[in-house]
Amino acid sequence: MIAESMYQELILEHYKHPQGRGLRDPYDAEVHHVNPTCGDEITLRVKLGDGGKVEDVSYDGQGCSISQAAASVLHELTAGSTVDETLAVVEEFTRLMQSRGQVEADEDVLGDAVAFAGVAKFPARVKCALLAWMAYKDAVVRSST
Amino acid sequence: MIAESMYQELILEHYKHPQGRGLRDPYDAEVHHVNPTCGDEITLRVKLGDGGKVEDVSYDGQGCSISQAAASVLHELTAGSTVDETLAVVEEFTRLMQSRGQVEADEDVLGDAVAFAGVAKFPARVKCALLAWMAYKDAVVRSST
Amino acid sequence: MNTGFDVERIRKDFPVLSRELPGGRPLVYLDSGNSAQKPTQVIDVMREHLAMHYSNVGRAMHALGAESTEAYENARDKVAAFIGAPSRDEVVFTKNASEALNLVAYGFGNPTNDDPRFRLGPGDEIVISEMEHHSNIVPWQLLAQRTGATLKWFSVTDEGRLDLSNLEELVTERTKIVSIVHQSNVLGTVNPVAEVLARVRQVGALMMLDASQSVPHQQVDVAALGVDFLAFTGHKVVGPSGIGVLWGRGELLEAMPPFMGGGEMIEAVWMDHSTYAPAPHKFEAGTPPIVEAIGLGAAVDYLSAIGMDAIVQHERELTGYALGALGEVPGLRVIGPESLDRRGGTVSFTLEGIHPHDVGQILDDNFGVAVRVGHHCARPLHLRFGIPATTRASFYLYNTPAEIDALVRGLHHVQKVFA
Amino acid sequence: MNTGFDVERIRKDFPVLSRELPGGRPLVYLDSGNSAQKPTQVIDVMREHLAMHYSNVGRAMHALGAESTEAYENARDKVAAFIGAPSRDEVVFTKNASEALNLVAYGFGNPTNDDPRFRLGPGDEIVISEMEHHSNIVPWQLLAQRTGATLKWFSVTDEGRLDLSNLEELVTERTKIVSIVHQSNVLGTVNPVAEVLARVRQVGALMMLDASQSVPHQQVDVAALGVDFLAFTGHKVVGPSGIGVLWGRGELLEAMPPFMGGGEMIEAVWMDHSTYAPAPHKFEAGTPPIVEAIGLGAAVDYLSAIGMDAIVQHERELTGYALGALGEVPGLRVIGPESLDRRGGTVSFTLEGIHPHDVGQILDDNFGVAVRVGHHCARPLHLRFGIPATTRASFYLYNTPAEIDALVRGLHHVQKVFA
Ligand SMILES: Cc1ncc(COP(=O)(O)O)c(C=O)c1O
Ligand SMILES: Cc1ncc(COP(=O)(O)O)c(C=O)c1O
Repeated sequence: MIAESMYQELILEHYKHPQGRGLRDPYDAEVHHVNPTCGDEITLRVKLGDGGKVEDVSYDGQGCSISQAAASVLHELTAGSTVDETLAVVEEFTRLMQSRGQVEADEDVLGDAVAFAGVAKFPARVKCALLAWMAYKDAVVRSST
Repeated sequence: MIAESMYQELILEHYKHPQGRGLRDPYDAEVHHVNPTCGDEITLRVKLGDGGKVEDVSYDGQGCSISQAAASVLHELTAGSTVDETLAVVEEFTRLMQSRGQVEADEDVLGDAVAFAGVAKFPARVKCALLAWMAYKDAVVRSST
Repeated sequence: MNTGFDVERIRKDFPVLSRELPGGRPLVYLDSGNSAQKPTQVIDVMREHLAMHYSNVGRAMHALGAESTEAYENARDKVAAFIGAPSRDEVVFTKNASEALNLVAYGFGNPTNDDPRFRLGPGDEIVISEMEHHSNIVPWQLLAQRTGATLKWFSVTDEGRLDLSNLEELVTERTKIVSIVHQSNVLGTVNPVAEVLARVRQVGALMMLDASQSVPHQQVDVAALGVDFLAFTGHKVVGPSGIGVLWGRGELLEAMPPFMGGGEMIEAVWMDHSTYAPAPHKFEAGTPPIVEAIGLGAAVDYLSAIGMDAIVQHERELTGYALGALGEVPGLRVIGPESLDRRGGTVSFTLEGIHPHDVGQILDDNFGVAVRVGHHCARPLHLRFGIPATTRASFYLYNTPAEIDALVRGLHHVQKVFA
Repeated sequence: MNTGFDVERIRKDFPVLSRELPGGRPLVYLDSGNSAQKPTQVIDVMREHLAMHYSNVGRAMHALGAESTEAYENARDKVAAFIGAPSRDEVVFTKNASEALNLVAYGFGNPTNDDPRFRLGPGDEIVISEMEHHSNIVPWQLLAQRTGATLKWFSVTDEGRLDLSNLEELVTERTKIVSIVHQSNVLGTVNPVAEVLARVRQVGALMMLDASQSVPHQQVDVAALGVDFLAFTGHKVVGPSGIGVLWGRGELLEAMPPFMGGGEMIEAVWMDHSTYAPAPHKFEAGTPPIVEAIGLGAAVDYLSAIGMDAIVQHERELTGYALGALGEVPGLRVIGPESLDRRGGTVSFTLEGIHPHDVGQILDDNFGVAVRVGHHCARPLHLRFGIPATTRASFYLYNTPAEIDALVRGLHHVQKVFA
């Protein structure tokens, strides 16, 4: 179900109680992404394990609840998954965010991240939601090369 | 009375039978004016006499009926008048033309030239109507100095 | 007419067409080449947006801001689809075609940009043609004057065709950009884009098309055309005033310096420097013509629903009819192609011994026939034909053969008045 | 409120104000600093013109052309009167304030122009301020980059005032132009024009005023101000999008090179050179935003009929009320003057620990309160205050104290959500 409001309980929950926040060692790659239009920023580290598993995604940053909650949800979704699995989610999430509200969210793929569907209608907030996810994609690329 | 149509009988009459057309000697000043937007042109000569009288206004040119008729009417109005009298008419004519149809024409001052009142509503034609008159004003200035 | 195209139904969409002019004249509008009339479908969308959904776009995050932004960006999607743009981000909204042409002209010879394709200075050449609208002449003159580059041009044949006989001398290794009109606003001529483009590609130059008169009247597909830039204007495609379109290849838009600076075209601003948003926003400084873009979106929807093919067919029949009927007016000389071959529904002509200004005025005064008279912003083309001005009748989807009859009747009357 | 000013009657003129947002929320529009809503009086004039009187202006000589031209040029008269322009020919229609600012910036440093006032190169200086909107920053940055001139700026005090303490060092014999905002779109601050202008005149420079936020909210008289150029934008004065105004002294407009080239801005065109129409047409290349200018004319008529004095008084009362009410919200910090002294009805603030994007979104989602959040196209000003963004409430003639109460209630709720 597409959210009516942007502030789903789940988003606020993640914002107030971010999961996996804080930068941790060891890591394979660290990236720093900024959303220049609103000043939101994130530093994100990725540690990959055997069999294409994501071992840890740790992060720190500042910004609005959407960008912060998105990082927390990302952390949860990646934990214990393979890189390939997570990249599929990133792709679906990006598609949803860039749809300007014209696309149905695929809850099977997105899991909790479906809570961000309401954000897609607000072009200015889409970048907030994507900030951590784009940073993650970037970090994964750097880890694997 | 403000003309409904631009093509008053009087204008067509002057266009088909222009008064005083042709360049004549002697003259005190000759000017050549062009309306670059529509290509209308006029060459106009002025001969002044004693007591500030206008002795002759002669002209030649090409263009639409409005610009040609305006020269003919000008010729008639200036004949036998003083420079001061004619400049007063030029001024009133200019005011009328630039009024965009918002001003009542003063027939007492303008005489036959009142037939051009309908032109004032067509900014693109105003320049046609004014071509000869501006040339005349210019030529008078040059004659007196 | 028998095209499954119901002109009487279409005319009902355009309120002004049932208007009486002062003095009880009906309106016979044959001046769509100058600007097209607007259907209720466009007017209502604009009114509704202004009344109920308006706010600034992009920057506003509230409900109205979202509605306005969505409507504005949807208009971009519609326009992109209408002209076959490979990407919506290649569609830049400007205020008219002139701004689109100037935007590209200002992209060249900017000292802050070092992409070689846009470098321009003495020794470099710009090529246009003698049949251009002033809006595709003056921007390049100004550019040449600012940079010291040389402006060259194709001439026009007596039949009103682009003279390509010296294509190879004209377009050379020194050429940086060739910008020509797709369909002439005076002659009606449709130019052979592919032939010119082949040479442009050979010498590694860029090519721009002024499609102000083609986008309204034929299915234009930028990908199929293969040019680099294309400009058109909203008010000629039954859209509102105040909106135009520049389409440009994404990688070129990216390589170009910004034109105007301001809100919405930036990524981040410091006092001493800025970074810019990607295209199209990089070229949309300040609050854009929001409601106008939305109106343009409604306009292309309207045309698409009728079908560009049907419109082409209708105009073709009208033009054939007009060329025939005008050909019988004594002393009338058509300036431009006299057959239907590679020409659109714009017919310019002279009437022997009668100035076009007088023709136009009497047509209007006595018959409510609205044509355009003068040089139609193409003075050099008129100089080429040795005439100061022409009378131009231009047709669109809502015109009828009866209106062409009214024009012809009017011309006979004009000849009587000035007999 | 007791000013002979009936806000409830005024609200009825603006259809959107009685709209329900999705979810049954009423609309509380506190974002007029971003863009104002439109009264029926403006919408109807535009609709009527589009439906019944539209055609291109200037160039068309038929009945519709005359009607459109008259309406368009009447709009110029109205705007000229509204801002006290000594001559209607000093009023140039642009697409927005940003174009007006860029137009003037492009007037400098053009190698084809040798008027010393507009010559610009290394060693010459441009002065702006830290409180400018991006539209009054980026055009000057681009100009400085193109020409090698130096860009300097006034800083802003902690109270949100222009810091004039170094006026004499900043504005010197090297200064060619000083361009500052009349009323800040973030702080609400109204700047001391006369003080800056006195120094500008001393050094023989020119001065431009970005009046985008003052023309809608006070009686602006360009003659009384005494500056050289002034820009504002139609959509903030209850007018349509797609239209802006540059006012410039006649002799300066005459001395400047053209900006864009195209139809209507010319006198005569040959293939190799052109001559230009006098201002304002020289700066209006191509088909102008016709219906938009006409809508702007209706907008200034509307404001004049109500009276700018009454509007000022109304906004003053609202602003006083807002500053008081917001002052009681815990953790709220106003960025800008906290008293009514030399400030307009724009109040920006931060809420401790809560990002403005969240503030704005919840105000909208839960209460239909539309405010603007972000840097409001004034990023350097936010950098100056060390904050990434603010929440901004901006008032206009149609706002009420009850709407400010709704804002305050909303803020309390925001604090609860994020507690
Ligand atoms: C102070 C100021 N200057 C310039 C502008 C730019 O106006 P526009 O976006 O209409 O060009 C604005 C509004 O956006 C403004 O508030
Ligand atoms: C061929 C051509 N190019 C350019 C233009 C300029 O369009 P606009 O005046 O909308 O900028 C026009 C129409 O005026 C035109 O017919």
